[in-house]
Amino acid sequence: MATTATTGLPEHHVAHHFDSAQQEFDSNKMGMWLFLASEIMMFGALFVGALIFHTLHPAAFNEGSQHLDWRMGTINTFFLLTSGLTMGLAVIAAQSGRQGAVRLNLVLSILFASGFLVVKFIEYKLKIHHGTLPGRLWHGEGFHDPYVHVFYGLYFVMTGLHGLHVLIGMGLMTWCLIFRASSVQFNRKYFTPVELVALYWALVDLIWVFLFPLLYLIG
Amino acid sequence: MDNSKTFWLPEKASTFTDFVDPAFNLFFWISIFFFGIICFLIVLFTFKYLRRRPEQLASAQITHNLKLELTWTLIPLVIVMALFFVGIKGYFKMRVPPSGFMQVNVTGQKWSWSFAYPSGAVNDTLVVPVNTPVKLVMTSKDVIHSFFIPAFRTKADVLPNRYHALWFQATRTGVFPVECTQYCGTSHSYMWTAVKVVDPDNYKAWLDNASDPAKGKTPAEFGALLYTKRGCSACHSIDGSRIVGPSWKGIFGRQENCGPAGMVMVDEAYLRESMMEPAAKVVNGYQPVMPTYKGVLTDREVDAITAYIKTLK
Amino acid sequence: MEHSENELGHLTTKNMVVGAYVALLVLTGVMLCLSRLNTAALSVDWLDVHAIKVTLIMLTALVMGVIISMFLMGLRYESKLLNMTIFASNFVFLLIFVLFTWADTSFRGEIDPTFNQHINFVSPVKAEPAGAQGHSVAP
Amino acid sequence: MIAHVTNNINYLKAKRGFMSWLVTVDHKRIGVMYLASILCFFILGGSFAFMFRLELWSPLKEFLTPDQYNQFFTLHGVIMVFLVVVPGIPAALGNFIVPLQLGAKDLAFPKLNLTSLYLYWLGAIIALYSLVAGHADQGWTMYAPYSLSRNPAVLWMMIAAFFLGFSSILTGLNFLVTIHNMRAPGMTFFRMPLFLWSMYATAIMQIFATPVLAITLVLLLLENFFGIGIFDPALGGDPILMQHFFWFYSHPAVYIIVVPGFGITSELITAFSKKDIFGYNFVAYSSVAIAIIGFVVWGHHMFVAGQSELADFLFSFLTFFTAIPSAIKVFNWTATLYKGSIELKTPMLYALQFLFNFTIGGLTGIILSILSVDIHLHDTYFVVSHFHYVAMGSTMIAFIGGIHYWWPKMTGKMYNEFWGRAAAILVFVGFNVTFFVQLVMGSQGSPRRYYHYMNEFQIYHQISTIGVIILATGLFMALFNLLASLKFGATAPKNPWGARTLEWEEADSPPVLYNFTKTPVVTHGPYAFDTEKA
Repeated sequence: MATTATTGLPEHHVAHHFDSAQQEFDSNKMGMWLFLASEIMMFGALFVGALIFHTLHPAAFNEGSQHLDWRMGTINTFFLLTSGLTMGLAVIAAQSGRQGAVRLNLVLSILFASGFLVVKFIEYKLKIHHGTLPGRLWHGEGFHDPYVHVFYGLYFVMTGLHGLHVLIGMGLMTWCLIFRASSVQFNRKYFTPVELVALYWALVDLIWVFLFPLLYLIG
Repeated sequence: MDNSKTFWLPEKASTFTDFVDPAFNLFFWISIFFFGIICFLIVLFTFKYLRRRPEQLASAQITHNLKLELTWTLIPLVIVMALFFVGIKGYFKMRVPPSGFMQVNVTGQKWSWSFAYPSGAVNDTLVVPVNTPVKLVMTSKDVIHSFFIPAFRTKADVLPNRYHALWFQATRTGVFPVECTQYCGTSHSYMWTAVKVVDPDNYKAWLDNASDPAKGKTPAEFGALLYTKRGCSACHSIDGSRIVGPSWKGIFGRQENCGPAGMVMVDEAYLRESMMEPAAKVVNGYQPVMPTYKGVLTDREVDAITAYIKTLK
Repeated sequence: MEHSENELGHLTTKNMVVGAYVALLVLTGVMLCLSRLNTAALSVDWLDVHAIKVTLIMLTALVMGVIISMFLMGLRYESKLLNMTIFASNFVFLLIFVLFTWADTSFRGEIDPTFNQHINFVSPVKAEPAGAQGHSVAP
Repeated sequence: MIAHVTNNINYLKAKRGFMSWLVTVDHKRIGVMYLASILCFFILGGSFAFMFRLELWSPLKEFLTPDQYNQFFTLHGVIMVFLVVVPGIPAALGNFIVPLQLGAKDLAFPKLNLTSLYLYWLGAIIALYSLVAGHADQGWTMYAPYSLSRNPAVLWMMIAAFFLGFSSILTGLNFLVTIHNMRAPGMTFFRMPLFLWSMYATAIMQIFATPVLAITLVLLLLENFFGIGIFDPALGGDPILMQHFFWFYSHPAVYIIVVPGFGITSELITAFSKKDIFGYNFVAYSSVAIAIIGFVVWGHHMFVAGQSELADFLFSFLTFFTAIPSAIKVFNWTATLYKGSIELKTPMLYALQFLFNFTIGGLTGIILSILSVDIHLHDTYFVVSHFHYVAMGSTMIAFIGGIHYWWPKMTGKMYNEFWGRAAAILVFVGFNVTFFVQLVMGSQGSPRRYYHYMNEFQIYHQISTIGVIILATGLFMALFNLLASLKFGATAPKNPWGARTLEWEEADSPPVLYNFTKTPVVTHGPYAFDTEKA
């Protein structure tokens, strides 16, 4: 294990079943992209359900999304985009071997992500207060369209699953912060963990970028 | 025109068989032809080139022949495209009913069918005149069923909260079975009824009689008629044996243990309540699966069924 | 020589990431302004303004998606096109899925309009709507 | 390549003890554990089928009540689809053979491979729990309103399918990355054996189709608990939308089931006729073509379900295109036999059976895509027989043939050739007696999933039950023959069949811990046999 002078952390060595670091990096990256593909297909199926419901009952969709608070959605978008920025900076820091900058950016990303979850929690509390919950739990007033509870069913499923993925992303960041950043020296030859967490987080951003207008802005 | 059952297809009894059976037979013989070629070639090559000596090698390594490959790509393509058009032509005829059809509303519910005629008659078997187009507009009370008449080669799923329809024109008289083909629970395989195709005048006589079923009958006799037509027979027996619900034999006047509701005397009020809100007092040991008949049975029909139950000792 | 030997993926530069971030913020702003447009005020009779607004919003979302995938996820600088094809084929399959399901749900009842009615379904939304609440229409 | 000191002991003896198997990351051991679990579930699923086949001897009650019959056919469906044939060939034989045929030391992500196995076992345990948790009787298709009855057994089965789906995704992901990145030097894409092409096509479908099943199950579970109203017609949903979601996964799933069978058949036919495959490019591309076309045809399961006429046209038109790649494959395999040196060993018997059964399965599939004829044939025993000809008659037969073919490589033992062939013939006779009769019964109008049927169909049911008895004896004979070979079998040579792919030419039986003592260099195609000197 060659240890670098600056941080005294061990360098990464290539796993035994890979022939070269390049092959390992390419495999890890392709593996991550395939995992992201299955995530996109999972969310994509939900988007298909939402689009089909939108074409079948546009009135319910409009009425439902009017009662959503677009201001909270915008704050959430800002939070996610900023945490996407800090994750990008973390990758740059990892590539140039600045271990401290990597840690800082990871912490910032985790903060912004938790900000997103706080706003999301407030929104859900608001919904519970208004009684606009899916299906049998519905006790909202002042709604006209008979299909509006289905809109809220879809709203909770999509934002809930996305929120779960934000939580998983935060878990990955903490794992990268605690276990990887302190046990192996990132440098030009090895920055895979930060790169893959950044890829996963960019996907969470991508899903929110489509989710936000579809649910909040089209009403 | 021979309408009897062939090896592959059931008896012919509707206009659809004019294009469904030829389509089936057309591709059946095409399959026999291709299947024959492949089997013949396999058997031929296997025994012609069987390995005689232990280390014998292949006599030639032929790895590709573009002309041959293209032929057995294009020929199947042409055949399947022809089949597609055969399929569509027939399908269109099966989906678009001719004008001037006679309409019957069908309701499927867990394990029995009921047919409502425009004249108000309700029956548990479908009676239709011969050589007249009939359109069945169907809906289900609980889960997805499927209305299948093998002799007419027609089938359509019956969806809850929606209408779905199929039409047919019977070409000869007779009684043809109808089966439910979409899995719907315990007695899915008992959910049968029949289509009775009769001459137009017999149909008219039947319809007049069916429109006012109580005419000239005592309440008990009318109750007996309702016992089958309303599908009670699907779950309640009259000989003491248990099907899904309790048997009606000797039940009137008896004390029944209804679990939380305690011991209940089976009288007119309990029978009426069991028909309107079946889940209110369920006899111990039976599941509350009975659908409600509120808005389905008129008061006269409820009294008739009660009278019929009284006669069952 | 040492540098090119371990050429592990493209070196992401700072201005690429920050530039993408700024562009995304601007586009979010554009989307918000579009959604705040009061379509009733601008209604031109032969033009369905609401539909245009919706398509414009979704187009900006699409542009933001492309920015994220190309720059933040680094697809733009991949040497092999493999990851790009994986990412793109997702949307091909989803497009097929939505198109064919839409071909079914929106064209039901072409021949027999009764197929398209929802009859006697109980909506938990209590307000008495004009629409299909619980009526049982014999066609 | 630094050869580890423990690299010349074979993978069975490299480490000892229960834990060495439970937490191994060696693709070969994971493959063997998958094979054992899958065969156990095949016996369990098969026994459910055997019992209700006996029940169907007469229309009256033999020994099962209607509810038990419904539960048995549901469990037969769920166990066979989610626990046997979908993971089947890719997980058991694929895990073992893919790195060996590629010339790699292991799959790209060994720990992920072990996670896939654990997810499989977790899903299997939950599926077994749903056996006792209640009375799951909604069929493996779980159509809405019926599956929304909050029946606990049904909910547990959905959760089981959810985990089994992820196990399948991870296997597919591993294969795609390994095939793309870890090929031996000299192994171009067109020098890969065709089994790898079929694994490649299967992996594409596993990754892009299975997530939609995960979402369908989540939505069904939420529909059961909260009634969100997207599928439940009583709450304004659309049950046909649920069928779209379900079949968008389940049709690629049936291709995930059959495409690996194509791969094995290509290996067997070339190895036992000592002849290069006829039209390598066509056979390789047709596997990928089936994977792509498999995504656009799911609507042919819903021709009578109340779909719009436009959708029926579209799906019928596109379904016919799936027939073309299958036809190309069958013709190419038959052409491969021409001028070969054919040796009728047990795997070859299974390969020829595959050709016979798959041709019938494919042709009955084409009849079912003709719109007007499908109205009559849908949901009858004709459909039951069609998918058994493809899922059991093609995939499981190829799977058993593949097990016999790679048995010397996996265990280092040769099975008894006589009993192997006897079992193959019994399986062939039993299978065809069971299911050909159902084709006739189905087109006569006998619906599927019927406990009580019309008396005119009794003769067909009785012949089918006799067929199942023959089939069961054949299958058990094959199983005992293989298990007996573990103890009494002769030690297998390195290349008993004289095949030319890497796992036979380079690795010895059973292979060493890291597959090859030195990294193989590929110089010839996978089936480069020599010809007879005239």
